[in-house]
Amino acid sequence: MHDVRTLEHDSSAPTTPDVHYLNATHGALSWFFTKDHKRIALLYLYSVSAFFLVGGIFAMLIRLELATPQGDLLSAETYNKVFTAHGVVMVFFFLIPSIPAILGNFLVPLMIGAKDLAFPRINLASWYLYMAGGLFGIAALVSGGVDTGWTFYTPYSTAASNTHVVLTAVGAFIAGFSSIFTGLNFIVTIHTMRAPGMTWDRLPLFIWSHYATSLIMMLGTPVVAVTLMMLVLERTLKFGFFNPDLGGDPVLFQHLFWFYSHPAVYIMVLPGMGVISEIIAAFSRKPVFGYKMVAMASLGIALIGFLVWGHHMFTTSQSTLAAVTFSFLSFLVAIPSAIKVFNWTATLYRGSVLLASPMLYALGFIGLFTIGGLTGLFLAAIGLDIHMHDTYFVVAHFHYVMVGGTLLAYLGGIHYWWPKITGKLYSEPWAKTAAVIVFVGFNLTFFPQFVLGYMGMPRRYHAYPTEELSWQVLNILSSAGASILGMGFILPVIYLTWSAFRGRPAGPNPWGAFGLEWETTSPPPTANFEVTPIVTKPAYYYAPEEH
Amino acid sequence: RWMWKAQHLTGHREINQLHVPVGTPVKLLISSEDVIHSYYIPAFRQKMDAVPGKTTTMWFEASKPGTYQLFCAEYCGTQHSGMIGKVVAMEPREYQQWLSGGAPAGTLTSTGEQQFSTLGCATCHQADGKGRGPSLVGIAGKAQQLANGTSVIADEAYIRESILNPTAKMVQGYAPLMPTYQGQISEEGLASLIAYIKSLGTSTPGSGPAGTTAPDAAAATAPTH
Amino acid sequence: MANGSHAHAAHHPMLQHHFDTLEQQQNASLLGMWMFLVTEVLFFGGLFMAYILYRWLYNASFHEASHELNVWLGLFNTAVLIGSSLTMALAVRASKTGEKSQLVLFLILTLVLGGIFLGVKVVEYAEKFTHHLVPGEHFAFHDAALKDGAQIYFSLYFAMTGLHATHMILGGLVLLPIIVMAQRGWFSPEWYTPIELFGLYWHFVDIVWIFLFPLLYLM
Amino acid sequence: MSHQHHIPTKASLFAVFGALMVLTVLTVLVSRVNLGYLNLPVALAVAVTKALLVILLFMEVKYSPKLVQVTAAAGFLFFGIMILYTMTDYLSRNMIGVAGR
Ligand code: HEA
Ligand code: HEA
Ligand code: HEC
Ligand code: CUA
Ligand SMILES: [Cu+2]
Repeated sequence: MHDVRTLEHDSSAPTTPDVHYLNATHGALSWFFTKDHKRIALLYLYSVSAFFLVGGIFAMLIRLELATPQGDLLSAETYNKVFTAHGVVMVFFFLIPSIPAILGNFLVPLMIGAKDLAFPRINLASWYLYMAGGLFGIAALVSGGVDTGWTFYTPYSTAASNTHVVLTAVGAFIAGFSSIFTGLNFIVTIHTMRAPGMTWDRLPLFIWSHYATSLIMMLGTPVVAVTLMMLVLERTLKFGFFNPDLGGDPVLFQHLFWFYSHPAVYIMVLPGMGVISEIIAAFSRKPVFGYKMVAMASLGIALIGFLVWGHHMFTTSQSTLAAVTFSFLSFLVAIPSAIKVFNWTATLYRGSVLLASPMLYALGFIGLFTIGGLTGLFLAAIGLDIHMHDTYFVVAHFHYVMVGGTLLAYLGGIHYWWPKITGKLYSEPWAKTAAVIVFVGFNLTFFPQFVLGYMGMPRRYHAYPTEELSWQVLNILSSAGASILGMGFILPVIYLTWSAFRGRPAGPNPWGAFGLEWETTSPPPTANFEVTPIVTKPAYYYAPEEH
Repeated sequence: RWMWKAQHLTGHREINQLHVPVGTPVKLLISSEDVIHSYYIPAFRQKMDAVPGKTTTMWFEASKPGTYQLFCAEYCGTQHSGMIGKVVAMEPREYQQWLSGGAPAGTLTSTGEQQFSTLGCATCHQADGKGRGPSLVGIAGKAQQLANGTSVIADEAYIRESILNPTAKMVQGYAPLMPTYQGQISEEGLASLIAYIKSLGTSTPGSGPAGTTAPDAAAATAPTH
Repeated sequence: MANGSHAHAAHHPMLQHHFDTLEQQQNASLLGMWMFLVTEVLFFGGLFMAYILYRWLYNASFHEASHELNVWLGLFNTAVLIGSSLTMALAVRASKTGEKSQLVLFLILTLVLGGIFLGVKVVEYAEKFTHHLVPGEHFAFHDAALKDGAQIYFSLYFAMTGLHATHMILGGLVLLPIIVMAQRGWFSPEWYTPIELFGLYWHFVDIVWIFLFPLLYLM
Repeated sequence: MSHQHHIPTKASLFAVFGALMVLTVLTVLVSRVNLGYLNLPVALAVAVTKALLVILLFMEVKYSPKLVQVTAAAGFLFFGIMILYTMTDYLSRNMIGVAGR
């Protein structure tokens, strides 16, 4: 059974196995004390989705407020808390854990033919850490909120703000350790738990990108953790680190913060790229063009990603030498990203492309990530960034890469592996409709923001000058887009939930895709495979020896 | 907090405004008294953070006369989006005129109001009386208690004297902090100021710049040649 | 009770179900511990970064402030900690050779030395409190011109040594159950992973101090 | 990661300990002598030597698989990157120091 499957579909009607990981044991405790990576993945799915909803509600408040130039809906204080909550929740509690902790958790052992991650208990502990961090975050929100922005810049955060900075920082600190332990688990698992024959050059690209992501999690996250610790010490005990009144240098905070937070944007996008590689291959029925290059590009992005953080600080009177260096290195990081984009495109070329719903998301990703990435390069050019730094151009840039990129990849991945996770099929027409709505809504929301930013509208503004008429027009477009986008996100919640109960059985391999995860039943048994699989073929062994 | 103070080489001060001559490179030395802000003039494609404890610099050369937006670009708290102003680029000749205090347009009171902020009176004279100097709201025509025990009616002459020779008649309860403006204000300017101060007594309070809060970030502008 | 008599690894009671062999399990644990130590290097790294910057900005203050520390106590503590590293290395060795009584002895010695280190640290901290050298409102420094830098120095001093001491305390808490396990004979030359991993952690904490000592005490 | 474990002799462990103690005393003594700008490099060189002794011999990285050796080096490498680029910025600023104080 672990022989490599070719593309012919099983024509017999697909069935669901009697016993699988979802019904192997029962009761709430069997979930809260589970060590099964697949169940932990589901715990993450529920909690991460909840945080996405929270972050999304804050986003809607932002867009409502900005529909008119006057600060009429929310007071300035409230607005500042709202965008901070939106940023903190979306970054630390949604996007960073999204793909790795849900899809990665579920798929890394399955894809390499292992029974579980190397440290199942640490895996469960990661989820509890994540929840604990989340509780601190929520405690900060309900007790009045924070208004520092997700970047916590000093000395505002340590000396001026009188909101719940400490609670939030502690929440992010704890969530950081969750992410560290997830990364650690993945790396050790990939090194030591591969099935016989699963050599490094046969690993699915999803695994490669998670490997690279995990490296960043381990090398970067501790730095932001200790930085937040210093921030808390300065705020509570008046230890001097960053506050000039205490002799400190506020710019040091930015260096330390971005040493993590730039690499962190690759924590956010690399797993998405892994998802895209899988989907593109499966729905083009071709191996990913230039497999080795794409795998190495993941490592390249992770490594170079550590050398560019200064591009967030061009206007802090950074020295010219440092600015030029950081700018140059930021351009360099485009090369591995470009390799990926070009190789995906080359994979599509002459493939038998099937426009199933995951593929729609994947194609959306390629287009939107390219726009987001290229505008990132605009920002990496010092002269342009001086103008566009802290304007809506930056906001548009990062929503293109984070929402247009990672979030679409996340949705694509959820759709692609949903039959594996639940054993059920969802409604394709609804899924395609949602994908199109998301794509349209997204562009309507964020494209106008590029224009706004170029015209000079600063970010984190609760009100904007009334005399700039075009600003209001563009902002209204953006707000309108956001409501379309919100609908696009609600739809999958409905039809996916429905399918989990009412959907038709999916069978082991509904897409006719290649990969170890498709060789076991859907849903898989608790131990993943009846027999440890033996791998004899390279990854994406579609249409061997043919063109 | 949340306002831009500017001082020119000549000693001219202004708040949330910056007057510059066109065709001349202008250099700003920027700093902050509390948190990080950022001096942003989109039309000039220029921006520089105001970092407390540091002095940063930025320069530009305005090429077209006009009034341009001035924003604070670095998030700095509640009134971040209110920390905005105008950069006025003028023909060099008008700029000289402006420096000498003769603003070409506007009613006497509105010019005076402008003068009151550009000359920095507002930094000490706040409407709520919390500044270093006494509140000027409603003083015109009223009796003022002086430090030497006597009192005097605040008429035009007194106001004029207070501006040009502040120590001559000291208000009770205040230190002799006020600099003399002798030779720095043209006759017209002085007149407009007096008119403005007189108007403070009648118009609704808080309409003038005297209502602004304590200074925060300072930008010193120096036209270089 | 399990002990070293299980020769065939696949049936070892410590083998978890998702590993195929005990060796695979040990490799995973060892690698996991090293990965964790990498994160620790960078965790302390942020503080060291701050130290480097401020030492460069406030060289004179740092110099002056470092004289407030007691070099001899620092030296003593360095010796104690290196000693505990030695006993820890000996403990790992004893677990490999299966000498149970030696293992227990060296683990206890390690714990005791760690305790002595923390005790001395308490004395040092108390001294700083009485001399108003704790950053914050009550901070006072004899040379007003150097006060800002000195306050930064002591902020770093407390953050770095405090984080280090926290690691020692956590280490001690983990060591206690390990000693009990060793006493009950859970470890054998086939399986002594907890000892090995704890040893790595303990040596790492020692290394941090090896840098803290010259940077904070000797200037 | 090989199955046969390296078992060091007691003597070798005591030798490492001895070397560490000698280096510790040495670094204290050197710090009492004013070498000008050389004090810091000397102190750091001694500390790095000591750390290497602990890492290679106590933590047995010398006898460990390549993967562990690379891992051990990685942490320090990335710490180095952090210092290198941050100090590049500071050292090349024309406004050195925290201005105004
Ligand atoms: C998923 C998250 C993510 C990703 C992947 C990126 C990717 C990149 N980002 Fe972005 N960025 C953010 C998230 C992300 N960013 C966030 C959140 C902020 C704001 C933080 C805040 O202040 O709140 C930010 C801010 C930000 C700034 C600072 C702006 C400012 O505040 O002034 C800069 C400046 O250089 C920048 C640059 C880049 C670059 C060069 C890339 C590159 O990696 C992009 C590489 C990709 C491509 C280039 C596209 C694909 C390539 C091709 C199609 C080939 C053809 C092209 C060429 C060969 C040139 N980003
Ligand atoms: C992952 C990251 C992420 C995501 C997904 C988003 C999503 C969105 N963001 Fe966000 N944004 C950030 C990260 C993100 N953002 C960050 C880091 C900042 C900077 C903050 C700062 O300055 O500090 C920012 C700032 C930011 C601003 C600038 C604020 C300012 O500077 O003043 C704006 C303005 O329009 C905005 C809008 C939006 C919109 C309309 C969406 C939409 O895509 C949201 C649409 C979602 C919904 C409408 C919710 C619907 C969802 C569901 C129904 C799911 C339900 C699930 C269950 C029930 C289980 N964002
Ligand atoms: C550095 C602070 C400072 C500045 C700048 C300043 N003043 Fe004053 N001013 C004072 C103080 C203090 C007093 C009260 C003591 C005194 O009379 O000298 C005062 C008094 C006065 C009075 C008398 C008020 C009364 O109640 O009798 C007037 C009028 C006045 N100032 C006008 C001005 C004008 C107009 C300007 C700007 C062109 C100005 N001041 C700028 C500090 C300042
Ligand atoms: Cu000042 Cu924003
Ligand atoms: Cu970046």
